[in-house]
Amino acid sequence: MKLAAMTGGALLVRPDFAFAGEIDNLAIAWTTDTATWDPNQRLSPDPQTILKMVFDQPIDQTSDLKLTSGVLSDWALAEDAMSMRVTLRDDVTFSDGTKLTTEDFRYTFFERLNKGEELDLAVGFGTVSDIEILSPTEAVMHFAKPFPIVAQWLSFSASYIVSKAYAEKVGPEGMKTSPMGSGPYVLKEYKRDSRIVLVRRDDYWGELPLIKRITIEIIPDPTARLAALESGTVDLATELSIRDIKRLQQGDAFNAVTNPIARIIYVTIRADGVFADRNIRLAAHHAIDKSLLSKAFFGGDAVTIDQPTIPGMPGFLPDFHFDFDDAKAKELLAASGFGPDNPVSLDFATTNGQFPGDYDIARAIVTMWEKVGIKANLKVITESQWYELNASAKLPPASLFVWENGTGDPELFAGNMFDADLPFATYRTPEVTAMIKPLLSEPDNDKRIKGYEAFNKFLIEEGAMIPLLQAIQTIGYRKGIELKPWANGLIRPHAITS
Amino acid sequence: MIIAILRILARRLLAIIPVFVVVTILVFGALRILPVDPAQMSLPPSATIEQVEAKREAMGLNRPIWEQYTIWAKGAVAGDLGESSQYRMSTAAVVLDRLPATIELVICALVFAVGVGVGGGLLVFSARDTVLETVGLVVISAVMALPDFLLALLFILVLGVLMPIFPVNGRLEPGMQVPTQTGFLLIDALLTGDFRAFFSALHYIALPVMALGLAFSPTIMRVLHASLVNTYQQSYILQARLRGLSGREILFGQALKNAMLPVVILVGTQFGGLFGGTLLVEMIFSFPGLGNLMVKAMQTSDLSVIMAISLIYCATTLLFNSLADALAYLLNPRLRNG
Amino acid sequence: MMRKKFRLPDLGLVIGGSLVGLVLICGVFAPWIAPYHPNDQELLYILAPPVWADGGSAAHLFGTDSLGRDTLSRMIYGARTAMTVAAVASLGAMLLGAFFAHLAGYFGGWVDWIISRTVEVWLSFPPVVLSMLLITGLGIGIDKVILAIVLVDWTRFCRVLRSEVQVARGQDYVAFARLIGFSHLRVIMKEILPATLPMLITLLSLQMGISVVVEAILSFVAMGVPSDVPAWGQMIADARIDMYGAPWGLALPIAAIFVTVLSFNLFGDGLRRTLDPRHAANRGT
Amino acid sequence: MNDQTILHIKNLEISLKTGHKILNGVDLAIRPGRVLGVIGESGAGKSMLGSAIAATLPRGLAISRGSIDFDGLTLTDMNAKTRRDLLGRDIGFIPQEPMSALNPSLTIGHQICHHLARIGLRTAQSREDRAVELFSEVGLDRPRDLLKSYPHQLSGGMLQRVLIAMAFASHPRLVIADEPTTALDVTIQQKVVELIARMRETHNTSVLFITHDLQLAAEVCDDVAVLYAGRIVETGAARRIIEAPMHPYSRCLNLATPNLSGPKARLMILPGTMPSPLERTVMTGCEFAPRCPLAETRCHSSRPALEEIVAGHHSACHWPERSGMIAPPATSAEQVVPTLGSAMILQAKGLGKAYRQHDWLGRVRRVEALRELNFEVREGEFVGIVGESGSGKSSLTKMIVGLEDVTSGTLEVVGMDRATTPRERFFDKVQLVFQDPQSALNPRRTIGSLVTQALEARDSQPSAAERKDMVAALLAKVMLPPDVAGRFSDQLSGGQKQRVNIARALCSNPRLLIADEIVSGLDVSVQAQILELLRELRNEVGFSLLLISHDLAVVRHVCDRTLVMCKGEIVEQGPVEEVFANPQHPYTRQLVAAALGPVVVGR
Repeated sequence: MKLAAMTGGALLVRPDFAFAGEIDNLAIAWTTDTATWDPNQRLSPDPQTILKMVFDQPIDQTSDLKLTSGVLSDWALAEDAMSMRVTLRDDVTFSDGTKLTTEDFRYTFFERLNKGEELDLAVGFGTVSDIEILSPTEAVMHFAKPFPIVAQWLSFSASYIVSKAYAEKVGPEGMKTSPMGSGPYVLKEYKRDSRIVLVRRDDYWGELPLIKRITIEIIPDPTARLAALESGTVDLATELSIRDIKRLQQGDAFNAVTNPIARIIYVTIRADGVFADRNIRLAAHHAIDKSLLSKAFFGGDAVTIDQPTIPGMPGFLPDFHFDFDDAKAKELLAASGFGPDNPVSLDFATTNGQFPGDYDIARAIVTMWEKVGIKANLKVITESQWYELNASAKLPPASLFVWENGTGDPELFAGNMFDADLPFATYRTPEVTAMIKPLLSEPDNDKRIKGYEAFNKFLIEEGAMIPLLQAIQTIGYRKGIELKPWANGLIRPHAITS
Repeated sequence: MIIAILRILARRLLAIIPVFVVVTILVFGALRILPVDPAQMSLPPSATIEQVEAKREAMGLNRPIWEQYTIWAKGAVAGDLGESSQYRMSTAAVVLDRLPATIELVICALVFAVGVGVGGGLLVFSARDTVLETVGLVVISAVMALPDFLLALLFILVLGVLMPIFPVNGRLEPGMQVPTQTGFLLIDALLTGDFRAFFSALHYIALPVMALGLAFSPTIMRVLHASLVNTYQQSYILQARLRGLSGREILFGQALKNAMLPVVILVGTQFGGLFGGTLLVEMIFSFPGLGNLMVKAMQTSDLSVIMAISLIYCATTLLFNSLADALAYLLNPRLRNG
Repeated sequence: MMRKKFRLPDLGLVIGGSLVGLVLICGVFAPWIAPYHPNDQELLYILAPPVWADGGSAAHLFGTDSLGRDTLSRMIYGARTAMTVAAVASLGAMLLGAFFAHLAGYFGGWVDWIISRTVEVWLSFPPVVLSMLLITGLGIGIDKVILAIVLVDWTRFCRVLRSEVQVARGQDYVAFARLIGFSHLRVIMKEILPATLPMLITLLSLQMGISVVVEAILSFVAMGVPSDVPAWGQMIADARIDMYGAPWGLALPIAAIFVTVLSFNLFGDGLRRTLDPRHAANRGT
Repeated sequence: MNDQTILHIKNLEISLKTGHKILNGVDLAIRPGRVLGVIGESGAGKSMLGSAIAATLPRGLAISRGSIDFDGLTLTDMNAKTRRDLLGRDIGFIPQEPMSALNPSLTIGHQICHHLARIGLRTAQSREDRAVELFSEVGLDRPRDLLKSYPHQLSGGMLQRVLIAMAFASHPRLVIADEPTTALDVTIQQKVVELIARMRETHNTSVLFITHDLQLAAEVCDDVAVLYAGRIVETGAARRIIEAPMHPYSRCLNLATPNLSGPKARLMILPGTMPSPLERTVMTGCEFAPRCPLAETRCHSSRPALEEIVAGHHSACHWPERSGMIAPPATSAEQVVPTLGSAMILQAKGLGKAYRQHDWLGRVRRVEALRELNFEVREGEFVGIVGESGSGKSSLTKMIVGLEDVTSGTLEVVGMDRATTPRERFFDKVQLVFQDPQSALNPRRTIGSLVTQALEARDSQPSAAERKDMVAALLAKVMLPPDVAGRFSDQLSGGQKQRVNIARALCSNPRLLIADEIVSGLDVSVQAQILELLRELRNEVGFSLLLISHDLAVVRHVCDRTLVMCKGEIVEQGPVEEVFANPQHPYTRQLVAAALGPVVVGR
């Protein structure tokens, strides 16, 4: 309870103006559609902002990704991390008026997955062996193996509580098309890939956001989003090109922020093939001038990183660095008998348009590598193809990739990146597995974090991956509204005030 | 006569069916060769090997290809085109949702193209044997060197960026909404009597239509001009002149109907090009139609959607060809009772 | 029609031809002409304006792109790609199309039926869609693009030439050739081919223009040549994102394509006029 | 001719932009209700008259001198509008090719009613009635149905009737008929001519009748003007000009035309061709002099003026009276008909041919082109096949040369069964001379390679030299100068092309030669050249000839026997003289009657 109150306070900027500053309608220019309205179905980050308006998460996050109470007023993980006792608020109702109870909690995090529905939620909660209901507000989650970061998962993508009764009424297909949640907004109008209109529930259990009505315009094209903002058809636009942001910042008609988020851009490495040779792996890392990339493509706003996590997050080593040093890179290659004149050649996969600047970055890297003697031939693939290739072990030795971790927890960084059982792992060695497995089931949080610090260090020194930049979210919005950016890249109605 | 036309049409449509079946087989085969695994695609990335196997079994991917085809065909006939792996929902729904936009676009473009084409053709022809004709023909061949996708980009650059007169993205001004009835925005807007929306829709569709239409019209101009030149060498034109008919009486009363025949046939055969053009133009103007969906589907290798859309493209093309044929019969009595 | 023959007799041919030649030279001698290597990046000097715009420098006459690569050099090398594709693909399409056209047009009957139906099936695909489908199947690369174009556009030749062949076949001199015992092959080669050749050459020239466009389209949607091969379509695609800030990046490659296609068309029409006055006016592309 | 005239052309001169004259100092006058015939071969400029009157001269041509008066008005200085208003009202036109003279995509009714509306019939009803009236007047049955039908559904004859009806619809003062019958079958021609005559009676219209056919002119016209190389060389009453011409050209034309009755004389051959406008400009003397059998030095130096020789009979010749002395070339000794070998070159027994037609609905229809043909051609015999379009002549030839298969009966060619014997055995023995040299001669081959093309098919290729000699020999045979060997076919005149066409067929000196309408569409003088050539060849190189023609006179002139074909059957056959002298079958009678047209009227 206390926690909740605190968070409430944190959220509520200038309480005395709260009602004076109500906003009747806020139009947001957004990049992509939710694709599906079944909140448990997709882990992909983009839809989360929208889903989060309609559904509630058991555990919430503060703007700097600290856990805070959501539907769960309290939670306690067992020593062995094999179970967790949760307490639900008793005042949470779905928009159809029915109460949200542990039944729904169990249905979401156990029964749905148990039924074998195709849900990304399974990635995290596949290990839930049962949820034991003690009372409408009390339940105990049981896990097949230790699940130390269940709390983080409960605050992460796709972890939204759905109504059991409703779900069973409409069935899986219905869930995809017509959402019904306990969130602060209900879906009023929906035109696929075009517009989403949400209206505020005034019977919402929690703190009421100031925006009565939210219109989300799906505009995939960044220039079009900018145009929409400048023409005043929307109040807020995300993912504008960095150059446009700079322009907006110079002019005084709009606010524009670049918000470093819990998303990292890195190059995946495969432990086999050309990269079986540690020298080459490290050379590839040394050869890349990250700050130049940041300057060229993010106006220098993107923080360069040398480890698979971001500053301020658990597991981050403030004084561990890996330098750009092409001389060193050349040495290493020479040691393995390569050089600019007889380069080692490899395939390098990248997406094009998956995230801002990806294709440019990839091509820049190719040239940087070329200088030291790594001949990379660039292959453009799509995200889905990436999984496809990786699953069938056909992924090129290196690939430019982006990693989203709404929780900031190291397990959802290095942990999942290198867990050989997950489809994300590209660098698979017994050594890595040996280090990671215990961490995944380490109940003691401090030991866990320490472990990850060591692991991160090891990964970089081994050249198991090449971290590049912490991604930045760009937001432009009209004067007259205030916005508090969230480190997980979500746009939160609560965070927008007039 | 009407009966005759209908007979032709019916006949041509029947003739289409086998062609179309062959097309479906080809596309199906082609897509199966692609290096993507539909089963894998239709599952969340977290799916384990077993799950994928199971899915593959369920989708009948382990059966021989012709069995797979028959499975698909059966479904297709029943209106089930499989499930889109990017939307995780019925392909038919996804595609049909987008179809009207494209149809609207292509129809407008066709009208525009024919209008400009015929008008221009007549203009150039009526200036025959003057320097203007030469100028006209030069201009025509210049425009012919601008395929639709270049025109689209050019329009964006000139009318969207340098002097922003037209919007270059989407179908309707953000913030505006029109209740969907037919799915054809312009029609819906009129039906609801919302003229602001109607004009906004026009405003938004203008550039794509112009890009598509203008790319097609010079060909029409040329053919019309050429066929007029030929027609005017026919002796019945001279005869009409000898009967004392005036210039415009001859042009519109005698020549045009005959001269239009090649144009009709051209439009019929070239329609495919125009329709295919929508794919790029939609992509460039991020116009929410089939083309965009197709590109997206190709990027995410969403096979069932690719299949469905390419079939729609083919079907429409074939349909228009036979429509053109029918029209040709209508215009040319010699064919009609041959 | 008579007048057509006099209409700037071969200005088209001359202008078109010389422009084509120019582009061709750019393509062939790219390494010597281009001031920079097309893939050299200056990440700190990106989106530089061309020399005539303010802020432009003579170092990069046409400015640089979003990776700081020299636009002029990329355009010159782009010509190389375009021309290779245009030449090889068009030739391939022509050979394939002409072959079937002559079979169908000359022998008629079931041969004609089969070929015509095949063409019909082919034509039911909008060309763009078909080529994209093919590329999705074949994967990217210059050779793939060429193959795709050949497989898509042979019908263009087949359709037009078939009727040409039929016309020639209707001529009495062909009948005569048979009467004095020419073999079919001989009749086709010695009597019919000469008659269809003008149309063939004309179509070839026009097809080259088309091929350039198709190549541009494919590279534009990143289904064309690999990223380290400079191509106009690719330049357009790259420049699109920054078109508000750097419109010239978009305008220049468009201009390049336009000029090339135009010159091929002029050249083709010129050929059509000179080689075969009969067709002076008829027929669009 | 100062008494009132409908049309008075005064000293008309039409010239190209370049200044070359197409028509030169033409004076013509038509009095009301009279028919004036203008006779001339192609290139004489006769069609220019019509165009000049209607102001529809082809581009690049213009009236450079003289004037045209119509009914007291001077057309040449009227403005376009008023002049156009005369057309179709006061001046009617009857075109050369009825098949293409009506808009294919509009119904007959629409077109005639539109015309009637223009000449002032207000109501739709009145128009329709008038149309029907007119149709019945020109002898079209079921006129009401005709209104709904399209041109392609009517025969040439019917269309010509429709056009005549339209021409006379407004009771015009003048009708200009430009070769109104050339495109029609013999029997139809006759009817059409009669129709025009009748219409002109009833409407009391003057007619300007343009034709290349002397006898036809004689039949239709009151007066005749003979046009040569853009000048009028003789005018006068039709009869006189046919019977007692005062100008050598008229005389020669007459002698060059084969006829159906009277002695089978050799045809007059005019050497060379009519001078082109280009050549004329440099000529100081009489344009006809180079070809004139009477020409003397004076003729080449000074041009004779058109002077009245006898009342109403003008001639432009220095020695008009001598014209009568020009005699047909002596029927020389070797004219004796060569003895026929006994061997059968061609033998058809119950021969038949059927096509399977697919209409646009894909329905298969079986069409019998030929039925039960029985005939034979002996060695060295010249046999003619006469019949109108659609009689199956061409299918027969195609079968004989093997371009079509026999579907029933037997056909023996040079003693081998066409159906069973492999094609190559016939290659050298049977040859075909095609109707249209334009299409028969590959425009991309030189004449030399054309005439010896047959050699290329042989296994043993002759040396270049041999071939060259061969070319020379063949060209000599058909009386072509050797220097044409290097040229291309479109550089030759129609007559020359036809010679090449023949030479080519002779290359492999065949036993059987088939000539398919080889003189149709050629000018009289050229026709004469070709026909005489054939007869010459007959004496030099022995071969049998199968001559297909719609022109009985031609057949009579060249052949020994003739077959008469009608609708795919042979209705009559026998020696030419017998068949044409007293035809048995009604159809043959019809043909003969039609061909004898002029005589019939003359009586």
